[in-house]
Amino acid sequence: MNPVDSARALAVELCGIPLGTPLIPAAGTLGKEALDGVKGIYGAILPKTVTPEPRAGNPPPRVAEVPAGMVNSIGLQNPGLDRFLDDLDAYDVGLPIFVSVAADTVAQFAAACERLSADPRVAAVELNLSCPNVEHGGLQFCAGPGTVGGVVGVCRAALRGKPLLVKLTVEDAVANAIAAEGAGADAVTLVNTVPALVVDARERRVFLRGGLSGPAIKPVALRAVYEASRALGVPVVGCGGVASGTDVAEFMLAGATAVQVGSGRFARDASEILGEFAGYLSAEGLQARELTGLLGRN
Amino acid sequence: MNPVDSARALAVELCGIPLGTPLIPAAGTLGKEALDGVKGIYGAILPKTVTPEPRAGNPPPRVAEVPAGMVNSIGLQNPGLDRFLDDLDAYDVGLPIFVSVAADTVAQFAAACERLSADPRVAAVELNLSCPNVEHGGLQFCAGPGTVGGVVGVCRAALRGKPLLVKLTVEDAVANAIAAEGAGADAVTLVNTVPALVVDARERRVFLRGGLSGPAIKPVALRAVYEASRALGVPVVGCGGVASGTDVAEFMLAGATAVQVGSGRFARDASEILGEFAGYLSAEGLQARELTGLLGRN
Amino acid sequence: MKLHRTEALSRERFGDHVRLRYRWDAPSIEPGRFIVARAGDLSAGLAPFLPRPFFVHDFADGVASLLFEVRGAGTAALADWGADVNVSEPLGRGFDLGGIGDGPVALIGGDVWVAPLKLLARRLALLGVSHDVYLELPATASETYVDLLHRAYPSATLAPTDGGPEAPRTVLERVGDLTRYRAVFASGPSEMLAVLSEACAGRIAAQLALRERMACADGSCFGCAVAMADGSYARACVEGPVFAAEELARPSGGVTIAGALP
Amino acid sequence: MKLHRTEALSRERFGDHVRLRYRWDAPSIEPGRFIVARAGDLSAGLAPFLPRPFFVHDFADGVASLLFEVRGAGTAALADWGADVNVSEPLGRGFDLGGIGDGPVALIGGDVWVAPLKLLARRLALLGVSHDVYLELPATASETYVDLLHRAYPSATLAPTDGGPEAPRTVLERVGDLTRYRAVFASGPSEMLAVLSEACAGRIAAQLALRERMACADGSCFGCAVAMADGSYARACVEGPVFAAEELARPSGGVTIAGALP
Ligand SMILES: Cc1cc2nc3c(=O)[nH]c(=O)nc-3n(C[C@H](O)[C@H](O)[C@H](O)COP(=O)(O)OP(=O)(O)OC[C@H]3O[C@@H](n4cnc5c(N)ncnc54)[C@H](O)[C@@H]3O)c2cc1C
Ligand SMILES: Cc1cc2nc3c(=O)[nH]c(=O)nc-3n(C[C@H](O)[C@H](O)[C@H](O)COP(=O)(O)OP(=O)(O)OC[C@H]3O[C@@H](n4cnc5c(N)ncnc54)[C@H](O)[C@@H]3O)c2cc1C
Ligand SMILES: Cc1cc2nc3c(=O)[nH]c(=O)nc-3n(C[C@H](O)[C@H](O)[C@H](O)COP(=O)(O)O)c2cc1C
Ligand SMILES: Cc1cc2nc3c(=O)[nH]c(=O)nc-3n(C[C@H](O)[C@H](O)[C@H](O)COP(=O)(O)O)c2cc1C
Ligand code: FES
Ligand code: FES
Repeated sequence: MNPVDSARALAVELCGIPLGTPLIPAAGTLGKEALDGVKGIYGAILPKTVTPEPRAGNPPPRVAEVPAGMVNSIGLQNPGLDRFLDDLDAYDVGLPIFVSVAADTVAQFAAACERLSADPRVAAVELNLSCPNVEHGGLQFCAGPGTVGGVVGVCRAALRGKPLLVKLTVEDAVANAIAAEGAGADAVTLVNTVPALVVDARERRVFLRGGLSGPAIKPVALRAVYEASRALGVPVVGCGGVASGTDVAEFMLAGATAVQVGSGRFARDASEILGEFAGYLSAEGLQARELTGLLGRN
Repeated sequence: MNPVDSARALAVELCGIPLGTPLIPAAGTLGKEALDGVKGIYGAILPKTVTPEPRAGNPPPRVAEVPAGMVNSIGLQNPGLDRFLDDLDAYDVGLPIFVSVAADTVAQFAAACERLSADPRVAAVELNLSCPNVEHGGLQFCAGPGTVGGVVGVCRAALRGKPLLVKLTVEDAVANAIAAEGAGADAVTLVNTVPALVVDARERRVFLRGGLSGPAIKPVALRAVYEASRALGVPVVGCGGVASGTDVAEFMLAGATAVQVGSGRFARDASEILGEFAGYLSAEGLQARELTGLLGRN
Repeated sequence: MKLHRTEALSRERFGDHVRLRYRWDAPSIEPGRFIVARAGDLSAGLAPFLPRPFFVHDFADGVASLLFEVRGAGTAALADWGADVNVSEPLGRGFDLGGIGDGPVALIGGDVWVAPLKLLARRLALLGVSHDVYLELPATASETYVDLLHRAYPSATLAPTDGGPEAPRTVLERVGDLTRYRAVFASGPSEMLAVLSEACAGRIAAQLALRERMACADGSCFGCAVAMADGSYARACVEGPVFAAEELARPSGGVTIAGALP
Repeated sequence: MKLHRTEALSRERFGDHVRLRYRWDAPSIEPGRFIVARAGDLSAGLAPFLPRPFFVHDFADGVASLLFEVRGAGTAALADWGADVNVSEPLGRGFDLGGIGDGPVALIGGDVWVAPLKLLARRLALLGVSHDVYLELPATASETYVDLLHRAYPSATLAPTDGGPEAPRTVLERVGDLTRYRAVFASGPSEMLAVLSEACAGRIAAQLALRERMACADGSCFGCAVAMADGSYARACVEGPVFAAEELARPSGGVTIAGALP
């Protein structure tokens, strides 16, 4: 395939936004120091989740390696929405910018969305609902369809026309995704990290309580994407354990319209992943956009 | 350490049953053809889940390898309770026999427990609640605290004094475990496999929809054990990804009283796992039974 | 699964195929049985997770061998790594040599699945059972594959095929009248086994060496299900990997045979 | 993380320590920077999952080297596997050589953490900055470790320690009056760094080479947090791994220093 055909083969569209490739960095895994040469690799840029106020994050250790993956507990270290927006141009590499946002309360979510809605540099917003709802005893916003619907509804209104992605965990993924769609989400991102524990047997202590990511969770994420995409009308963005071009294809076949790459990029070069995916497409004689949900049509 | 001390160091007690070691085969992973020499390794024997009627199981493929683990969809192939009990002596290697049972309805669960209660060869019963409840639209019995409590209650009554373990999945593990304890469970086994999907990108088909097991799920299982053991008064049996002696220690430190080894035994020799665990105990100068929940007391 | 660490005596490459010889102290190994193996160097932990099943290709004088094709991570590691290799005891049920008298019998193979026929031929020779070996030779076969077949099966009749739809029958045509044999022992591509089992049905006893994805390899997990004629599932690792053709469910559409993965 | 596959030119073992030399085409590498690496042979897939961080030990004429201790799966594989090795570009912020004039400066190290001081000494020599190297030598040190120190740091003053509670101070006593140096550059055990940073505080500028667990190694993940004096967390992989001692949060209890894993 010549480069033009190859570029055409990779393009997809997500919530009306044309993406040059179906790859999107997973929130919290591609920082502004690492943007060199990413333009041809990703279809959009998605910085680490921002919260209304700055957060210092958790004390170390924050990461641990486990079989086929890692566990992290960063604690949403981020500069807060003001400084984040002051600095947003640092993420402008000529790709659409999606902004991941989290907050303590529904009202704060809405206020943050209001501001993001007004900023023309923000192509879309992804709600990170894997964060505690301080008004509900610290249960996560994605703890059930009720809270998901509630927060998505107000964010939908605050964002006006701007595309809204809602990122969920694997627990109750389908029910929550349906609630998100019902409340106006334009797409659902599945999945966030899976709750996990790392024990240090020598020191007899909890080494880390955090979220599992990486190839270890890929089969679990694929299942969530597969089932949610069958239950939803809106697109699903796949995420969890992508570390090869075949993984990207598997997520799209299972129903994803675009695919996020997170910790897989720590282990490998994202351009290799894209290269393998392009190789898969050309071997199969397919365009990326044709893959979505292709399993179901067999 | 001499052999006697080492044997003493390994012994634990579960629901009043003395176990020579804290290892128990996870249901469905140690068959009667593989019992040679297992007596010194395990504290009890636990055959594959039996159902009231024979089941042929699912068509192949039934297993697939994934990073740091495997996915299976066996479909509970088993000879049914009658032939199972006729053949139960095949599992008698001089260790207590725990029987894992599943059924389609609460009444069938109760009837099966009734029969197992009457059989003196059965030391304890483990309810496999990761099976569809045909009276509730095929939702699994462990889909929520309500159904868990219901089925555990009737099995508790049917079993009379015989110890009752309840095996749960990771989804809603803590709430379900509390419900199981409330309904009379003597112990909770955490976790069963995690719902997963394997996609064959070349053939563009679902290769397998099944359950993920192996080291990939260990951090997730440890988290469930850790949280449930803090919420429960009854013991927790840990299960999920154990493939080394350190893994056994981690589960016990996280709160488990005994530890099941499943697919890890496919990859390694269980006696090596036990040997490593004994080595850990002697290096730490601890007895197995002292480990349970030791993290929390730091 | 208990694996024994043993010396890898040699690794010969024939293109994508590898003959791996390892030290194995035992008086004999039944032909048609298999072992599971993983590479000797485990410094990366259990990756890949499961050991890999292979037929015992040959065995004599304390040296066993495997003949395998490099496909994914497991076979690649076995082909390349370490002075040692980790292998299980021989597993499963091999060829049943009862009731064949002094022959003649036919050994029919193709693809890398010729592997178990070497040890079978050796055993038959030892027992004084006369036997003929027929091996499929695809037109597309590489020189290295031909080289491999010549070395491992010097007296075999090679049946060149054109790769077309009739290819699975080619080797059968070379065999000619099946009924002059007292039994057929086969290990080959799924399509060839299907054709063979059809041809033998009701006329001559055929035994087929099958392979299904495995996890435990010792009968525990019921992962390696092979569909049987009576509607039940047998386990390739305990009741197989060699099955009598008539025990098996008939291949649907007559093209591929269940339990004979490519 | 983009890794470059490059030739592993040699692997020398000193007990549990390995000096690995690899081809690296670049005009220079700043001392105190690190790379991440994984073994050359990836046939087992991504196991272990993350590449491992190491200081650049030395660099000259297109040959870079690492000096590392074999601890777990990652270092074991690097020590043993493959004709090649996969390494990133040099990463992070190394030693800041501004404002030291022509010296003298002190280089203080211990344990395997002496690694980055070699390249630093080479650079200082090149710049004509006079410098003294002091290295802790535990009483329990193996012959191979001593051998290693002698080879890598021929002109160093070795400070034998008794392993007791005062051991971390021993090397400092050998240094004597710190104020005769224009700067201190240190890379050693956490306890030694703590003592040193205490001793230097308010008197002389000290730069410490730290190490925290890493995932991305390029500033993306915020995993490698090092507690700073102002209450914030810096990233060892971008703002470090070398930090000015006074930027860092003071070690609690004065015993170990945050961001200096053993
Ligand atoms: C009883 C038996 C005997 C066998 N004998 C031989 C032999 O003599 N020579 C030979 O080349 N191959 C043989 N195979 C097939 C061999 O096991 C596979 O080619 C090998 O497991 C592939 O592993 P991999 O990691 O290289 O490939 P991958 O494709 O990465 O393997 C992924 C997973 O699928 C399984 N798998 C893939 N292909 C097969 C297959 N065809 N059969 C069973 N499992 C498979 C693997 O074991 C592994 O769990 C035999 C299989 C069985 C069941
Ligand atoms: C900036 C930096 C420079 C380093 N330079 C050197 C060096 O020059 N020589 C040397 O011997 N070691 C150095 N280390 C430590 C080295 O990275 C670890 O020893 C190595 O990662 C251990 O990997 P493993 O797989 O052998 O051990 P395992 O214990 O199996 O590793 C498990 C996980 O923990 C991480 N880890 C374990 N120990 C450390 C540690 N001390 N620091 C950071 N991560 C750790 C590993 O990277 C891996 O993710 C450096 C670390 C950092 C952060
Ligand atoms: C170090 C790290 C930081 C992360 N930070 C965020 C975050 O800020 N917001 C968020 O929604 N998800 C965050 N995630 C989750 C990822 O975006 C992704 O959902 C998850 O890691 C699964 O994908 P993976 O297996 O490809 O890594 C983080 C993950 C990692 C590993
Ligand atoms: C092949 C296979 C068959 C299984 N069969 C059963 C079963 O019959 N009943 C049950 O409760 N769990 C069954 N399980 C789940 C295991 O008992 C265990 O909960 C799970 O595999 C996680 O543990 P592991 O990671 O150690 O394998 C099975 C698991 C595997 C891999
Ligand atoms: S592989 Fe487990 S029963 Fe055959
Ligand atoms: S390792 Fe990811 S920010 Fe430093």
